[in-house]
Amino acid sequence: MQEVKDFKPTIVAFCCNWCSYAGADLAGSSRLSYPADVKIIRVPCSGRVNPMFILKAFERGADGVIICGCHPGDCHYSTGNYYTRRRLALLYSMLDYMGIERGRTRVEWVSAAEGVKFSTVMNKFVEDIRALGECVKLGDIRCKD
Amino acid sequence: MKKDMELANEVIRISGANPIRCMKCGKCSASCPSFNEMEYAPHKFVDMVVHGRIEELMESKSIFHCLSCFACVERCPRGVEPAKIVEAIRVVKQRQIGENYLDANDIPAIVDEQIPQQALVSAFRKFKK
Amino acid sequence: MLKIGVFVCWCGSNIAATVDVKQVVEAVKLQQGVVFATDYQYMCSEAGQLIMRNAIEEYKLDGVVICSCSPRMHEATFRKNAERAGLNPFMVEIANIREHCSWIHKDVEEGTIKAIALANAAIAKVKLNAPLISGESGVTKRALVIGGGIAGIQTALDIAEAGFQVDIVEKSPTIGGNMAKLDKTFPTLDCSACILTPKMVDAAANPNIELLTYSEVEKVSGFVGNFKATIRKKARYINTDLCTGCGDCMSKCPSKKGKNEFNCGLNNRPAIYIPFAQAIPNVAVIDPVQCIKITKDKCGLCQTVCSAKAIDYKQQDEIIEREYGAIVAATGYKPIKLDKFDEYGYSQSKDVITSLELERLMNAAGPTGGKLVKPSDGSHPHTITFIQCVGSRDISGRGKCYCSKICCMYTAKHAMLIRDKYPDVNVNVFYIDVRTPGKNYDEFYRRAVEEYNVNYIKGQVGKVYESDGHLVLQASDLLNNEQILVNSDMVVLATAIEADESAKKVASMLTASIDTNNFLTEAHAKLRPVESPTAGIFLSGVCQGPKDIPETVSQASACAAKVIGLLSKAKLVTNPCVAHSDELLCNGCSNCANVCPYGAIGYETKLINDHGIRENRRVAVVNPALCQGCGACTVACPSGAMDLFGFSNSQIMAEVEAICKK
Amino acid sequence: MQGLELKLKERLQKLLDDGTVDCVIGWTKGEFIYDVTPAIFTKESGLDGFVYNSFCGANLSKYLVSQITSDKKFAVILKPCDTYSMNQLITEHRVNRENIYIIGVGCSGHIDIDKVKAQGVSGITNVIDNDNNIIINSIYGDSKIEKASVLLSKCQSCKGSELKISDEIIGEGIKTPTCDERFDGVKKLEAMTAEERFAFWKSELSKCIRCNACRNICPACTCRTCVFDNARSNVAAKANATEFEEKMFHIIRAFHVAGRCTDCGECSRVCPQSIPLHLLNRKFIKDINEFYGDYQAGEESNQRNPLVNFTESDIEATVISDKEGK
Amino acid sequence: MKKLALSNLNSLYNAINDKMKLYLPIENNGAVNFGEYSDGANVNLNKMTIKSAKDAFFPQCEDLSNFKKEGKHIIVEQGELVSENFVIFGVRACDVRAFHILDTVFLEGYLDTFYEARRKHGIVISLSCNKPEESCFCSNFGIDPAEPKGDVESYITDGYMYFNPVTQKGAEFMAQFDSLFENSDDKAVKELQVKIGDIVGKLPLSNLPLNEFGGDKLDALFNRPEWQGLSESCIGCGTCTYVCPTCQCYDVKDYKTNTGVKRFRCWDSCMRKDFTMMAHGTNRPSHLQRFRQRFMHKLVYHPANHNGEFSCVGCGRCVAKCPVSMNIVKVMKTLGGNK
Repeated sequence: MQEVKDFKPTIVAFCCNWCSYAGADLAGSSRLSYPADVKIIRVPCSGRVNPMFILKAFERGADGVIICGCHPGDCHYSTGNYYTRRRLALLYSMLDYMGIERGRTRVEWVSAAEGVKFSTVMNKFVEDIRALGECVKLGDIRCKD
Repeated sequence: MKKDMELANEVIRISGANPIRCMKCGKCSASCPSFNEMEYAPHKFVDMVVHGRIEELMESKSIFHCLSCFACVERCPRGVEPAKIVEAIRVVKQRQIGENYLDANDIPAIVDEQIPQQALVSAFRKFKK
Repeated sequence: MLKIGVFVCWCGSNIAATVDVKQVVEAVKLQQGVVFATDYQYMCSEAGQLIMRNAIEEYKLDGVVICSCSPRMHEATFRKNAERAGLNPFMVEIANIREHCSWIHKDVEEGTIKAIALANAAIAKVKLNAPLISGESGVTKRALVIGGGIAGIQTALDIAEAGFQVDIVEKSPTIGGNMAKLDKTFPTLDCSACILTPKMVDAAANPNIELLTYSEVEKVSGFVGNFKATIRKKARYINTDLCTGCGDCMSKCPSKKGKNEFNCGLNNRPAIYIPFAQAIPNVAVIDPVQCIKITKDKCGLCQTVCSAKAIDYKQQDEIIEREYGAIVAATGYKPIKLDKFDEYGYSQSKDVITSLELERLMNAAGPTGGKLVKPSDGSHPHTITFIQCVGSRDISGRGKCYCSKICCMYTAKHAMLIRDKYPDVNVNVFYIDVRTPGKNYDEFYRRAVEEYNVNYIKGQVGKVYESDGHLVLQASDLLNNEQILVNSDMVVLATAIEADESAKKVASMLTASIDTNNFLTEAHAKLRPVESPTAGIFLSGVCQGPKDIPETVSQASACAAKVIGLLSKAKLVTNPCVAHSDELLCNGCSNCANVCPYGAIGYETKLINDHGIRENRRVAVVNPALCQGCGACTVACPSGAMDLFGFSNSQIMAEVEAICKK
Repeated sequence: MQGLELKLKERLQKLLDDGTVDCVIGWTKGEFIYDVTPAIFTKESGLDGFVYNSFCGANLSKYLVSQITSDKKFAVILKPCDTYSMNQLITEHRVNRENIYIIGVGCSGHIDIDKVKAQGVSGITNVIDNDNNIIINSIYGDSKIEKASVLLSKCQSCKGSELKISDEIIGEGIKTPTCDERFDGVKKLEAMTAEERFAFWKSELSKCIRCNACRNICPACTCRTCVFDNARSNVAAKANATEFEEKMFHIIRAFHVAGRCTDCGECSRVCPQSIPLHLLNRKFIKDINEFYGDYQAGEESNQRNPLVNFTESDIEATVISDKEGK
Repeated sequence: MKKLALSNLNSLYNAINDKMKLYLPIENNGAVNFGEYSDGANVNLNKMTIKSAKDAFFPQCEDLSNFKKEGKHIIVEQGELVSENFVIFGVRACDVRAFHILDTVFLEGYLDTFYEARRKHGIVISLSCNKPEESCFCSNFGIDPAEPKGDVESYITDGYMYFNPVTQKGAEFMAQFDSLFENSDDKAVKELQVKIGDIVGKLPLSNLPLNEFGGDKLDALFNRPEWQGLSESCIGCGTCTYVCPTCQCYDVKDYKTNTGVKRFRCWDSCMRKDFTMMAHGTNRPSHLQRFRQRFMHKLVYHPANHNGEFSCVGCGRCVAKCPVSMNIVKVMKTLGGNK
């Protein structure tokens, strides 16, 4: 149990500029804390997130990757997150099929007004990743040293 | 006071209802067919649960005057579900006086043709909780 | 090798309390390419900005990273500042170490480590930034207002007044909307028609305004300043240029069983009709479903009687394409359907009516000529009971969760008008709360109680049923802790209002967001209440949320001011962070065009020189003026030909790599 | 089969002679009966060496991609399953339909020589296809094998005998009786635990030598430059230096063809290491069918690929992340 | 000559494995490739491996050096050379010959130290081909599958495996495990060799027009129109290159790790579009040029540079594995006018 506590996962969060990044800002200005393991990359739209970015993150040693976007129907670009939803549902299903832990990847819809949700989602995700431990099934061995 | 609230929380837990949502419109009491039989009308009931006045309710005959017709549940614009709260108080009361569960097999013996279906259904709900 | 400068902001103690800024400065100095790093109390202050400008000049910086608050806060500030120092503004990246770091973490060590990681990610990204030049796009000096109610009319009038062209597209045959149906208005009790019709006439007469009634917007493309709308002008079967509005056709039409929409269906109208006497345009329209000539090719009476020869049974829908610089949504509201509220007997008894129906019953131009009678038998009512909050503040799923805002006031108005005109009629009002914020509003309500003796009962009605020729209301009287039975001749339901059914379609056409109640979302609840988050789209009236007339008109004018501000600009600066396609890699497969919400991707056959092999290839070409930079195309593209300036594949991957370094 | 070959040859010769086409994409005979090679025949070269037999399993539609800029007209021989790929290529503008004359051939299944060899037969000199069974002559003696057991995997889950696009049809085909339900393999894996699945793919993909045969034969992989060959893509690699790169290549390849893959089975057929790559593509197909409704890429041209499409009520990705079970 | 009952082979493997690394054909999911031995490995000596034995001395990926960043300083670490003996077991005659071809490339002239170290420490135990396949054509190049050479030759017949040291290195290796072997005459082996000889005579690809190829045939072959048709069949994958025992082209790549850069080399293929890509681009932009390169290299350039020796050993792997059955035999027959 001690190990789980000390384990500091590397978590990459892709947030769309219009909703989720703003939601993260709101979480910040509302002082709603979540673990420092989460580091956010700003993208214009969740539809900008290429599955290769997700795999890249795992290659480099990420233990969890989460993508946040506007709620379906609210996309700033009107349809971007619908494509995200399809792409990532299929990608995640494939990773599961290859025996990679399902919990390591996630999509959440967080609006600009949902600072609380952002913080809740991140706390939960970090908790899940900590429970899963270090990602050993994906990741390039050359990035470990 | 603390004990009162504990009891109130118990009632809320059993009922699964959410009395704090009540906006005091009186729709429940307006819809209630047993209003005139009741010491505490449904809206009053909800308010008393919010304020932890459970023991008074348990002492009142009102809880057994509720027909469980669910008109208030159906009509409440806030989804408070007063009848479920009444029901929960009945359950708490039953448990306190140590009544046993009603076994479905015992029913035929005591069924009276005059007993309304509603009451039977209500009885099952009461004792199976 | 790029020369990067890093500036770490303390933000007073906002950042410095949880992030050791000095340590961040030392850490980033170790990064390849970083030639200068410093910290300062407030980077956004003039003094802070000067530090940045001086460093850009002294160290000949090619890229700048600011570790500070969210880029949503000050990215524009720092970019402008870079430009002042001669650096391309897009060579600036922000590491958000306040909202995403110092404010949410308490441990200084943890916060500092994370701040360094975020700074390193920004450094990794800025190394791959390319100088970008913002383009310019023109502004079409014409606005489109969707909806011809009081909101749309007011917005259009104000825009037209400023000298810009405006088109009002109204789906019904006349402008005027819901307000035209009202009898009197609160809190001054002036006649609705008297104050609205002059505005309608003004709109029709204004040379800058074109009314497209009986029309609907079908498609909108483009972007702020350059929208293109496709509008369907539905066939009226009337030549509007010839029709004089004499009304001869109406009296001759044999098919008279149409529900009169204007009178809320309380009486009938012929198949050919003018919606109401003051309709604008004052021309007839044929209901094609009802007309015998159109449905069965018989009759044709109206054509014979029309001296103006205005009737054309063969008329077709007309499609118009127009360009606009700004679009205003003013789609308004409608009362909710009452089919889930059986307890009030609305569908059982004719004497149970909605408030809007009451407006028509009391209106001199209404079905009864303004005489208040029971709809069931035309007799004079002795008691009228109003029920408030029918479907409002309802989270049970039957109604709407919000307060409809206008009901308390119009019910007071109705009660007063009835008591004024028919002192013998008793008026009861069942209410939950009476809400009267607004200038002279509470005074108005108190007059109903104090001067007109309207009987306000705190409580709700459980059921309404007929008994002995009158209605009985079973209700609670909460103040007396009683359940009461009230006899009444008529019951008036203060029905909740909801966004018009067209709002959802309009919102999705405009890519404007809507909330769960189908009200259009404003860009900022407090600071940008009349703009949609989508640039160039503005909100007027109830489409944004329930409002009364004064509030609607003021919002409509505010909206017009925003539109005028936009249309007055000679040029708009476009976002240079747009997609672009590498012709050597492009397969021409069309995947990107399929996902582009703006139609910004086209295809051309071009002569390509691929390492000495020259051939004509079908390749994707992005129109930078249309592209909004969402990047959906970049992921749809399997070959990686499509990329996005400002958020390129390599930039994002560099950030990923930097973040994952332990 | 020989009758079909003669008919084809005769018809193709006529098409070349009357100028309907300038070239024919067909097969030329090899050193053995089974090593036929796809080839382009021209008017000048004639149809010398043209062959059509039980080993003509390759999907010729891919050969048209490199001819998109050619101004010549091509006749191409397509089996029913190949026509799906042709439709998909037309949809994606990767072939020039106007310059293609499609001869659809009836098909009753093709033989996988590796499966014959796997039954222990070597030194093969000739194979005689007698519909239900095949007779093999080899330098080590003759043998007889049940045909169904050595059909190409794609034939074992045959999509049917209907030609989805063609300009003319020669020969009659029958739907090969399927001995495999299409998604059996995927379901078997799904039923395993995550650890078993992980071990399965680790073991299979460790064989990959990154020869790119799967990619280059694939009629959906038509990128002029693959991301894995593009030094600037950040994922380029010429070899699987690590376990991660093995997975990366195959996941992304399958993802890039997801919604476009017609399930032609060529990837598994050509893999020199016999990695069941079609199980990756079929997983995507199965998920697409389950999540978004049945979809068959190439069923007709100009369909909208489900990955560049959506409905408002699509399932959420969290359903996958939160799935219970193994 | 020594022999060992086949039933005791595992004890030999284990004995070798105790002392040094042992590579031999292992079956994994139906595919037989050379792999590192571990107890319980599924050894299969009957099937031709899919990849050649080349990996033993010239692995598909090999680290060359490591650059580590510490702040703004870079530390360079050289890749490690193999310094311990290892055994490669069950190598067929064709692959053994291929090692000599690789030697001419990596050891003559420019010395490849990584290859040299592996070669020095590697002990090759060859195995005769008892059942050559129809795709085999090694005899064209003077290779006798019944006499596989290497450091130790081995044969499987009569339930025994026979071992015959060829080189000093081989003899020293055998001596280490002497206790496991029994002495034997070479009667059974001779009988086997005759049998193999018979089969080889019957192989269908044993008469290739080699005379039409060689170091002096550049002008005669380079612009032959047949290249067009041949290359059109080829799909440009790297299967032939990667299963080939003699293809020796490699690319040097850098991989950015979290701490620096790892420089490694990996096999390249002349079939790839980016083969010999330079700053100005590639010098073989067309598919025909890339296709031609491979066969010209094997049949013309290599003999021109290395005393007339072809760099094909007739192992038949490309013949068996090409996805579209285009291969060196077809090229030779087409260009050699034998078809």
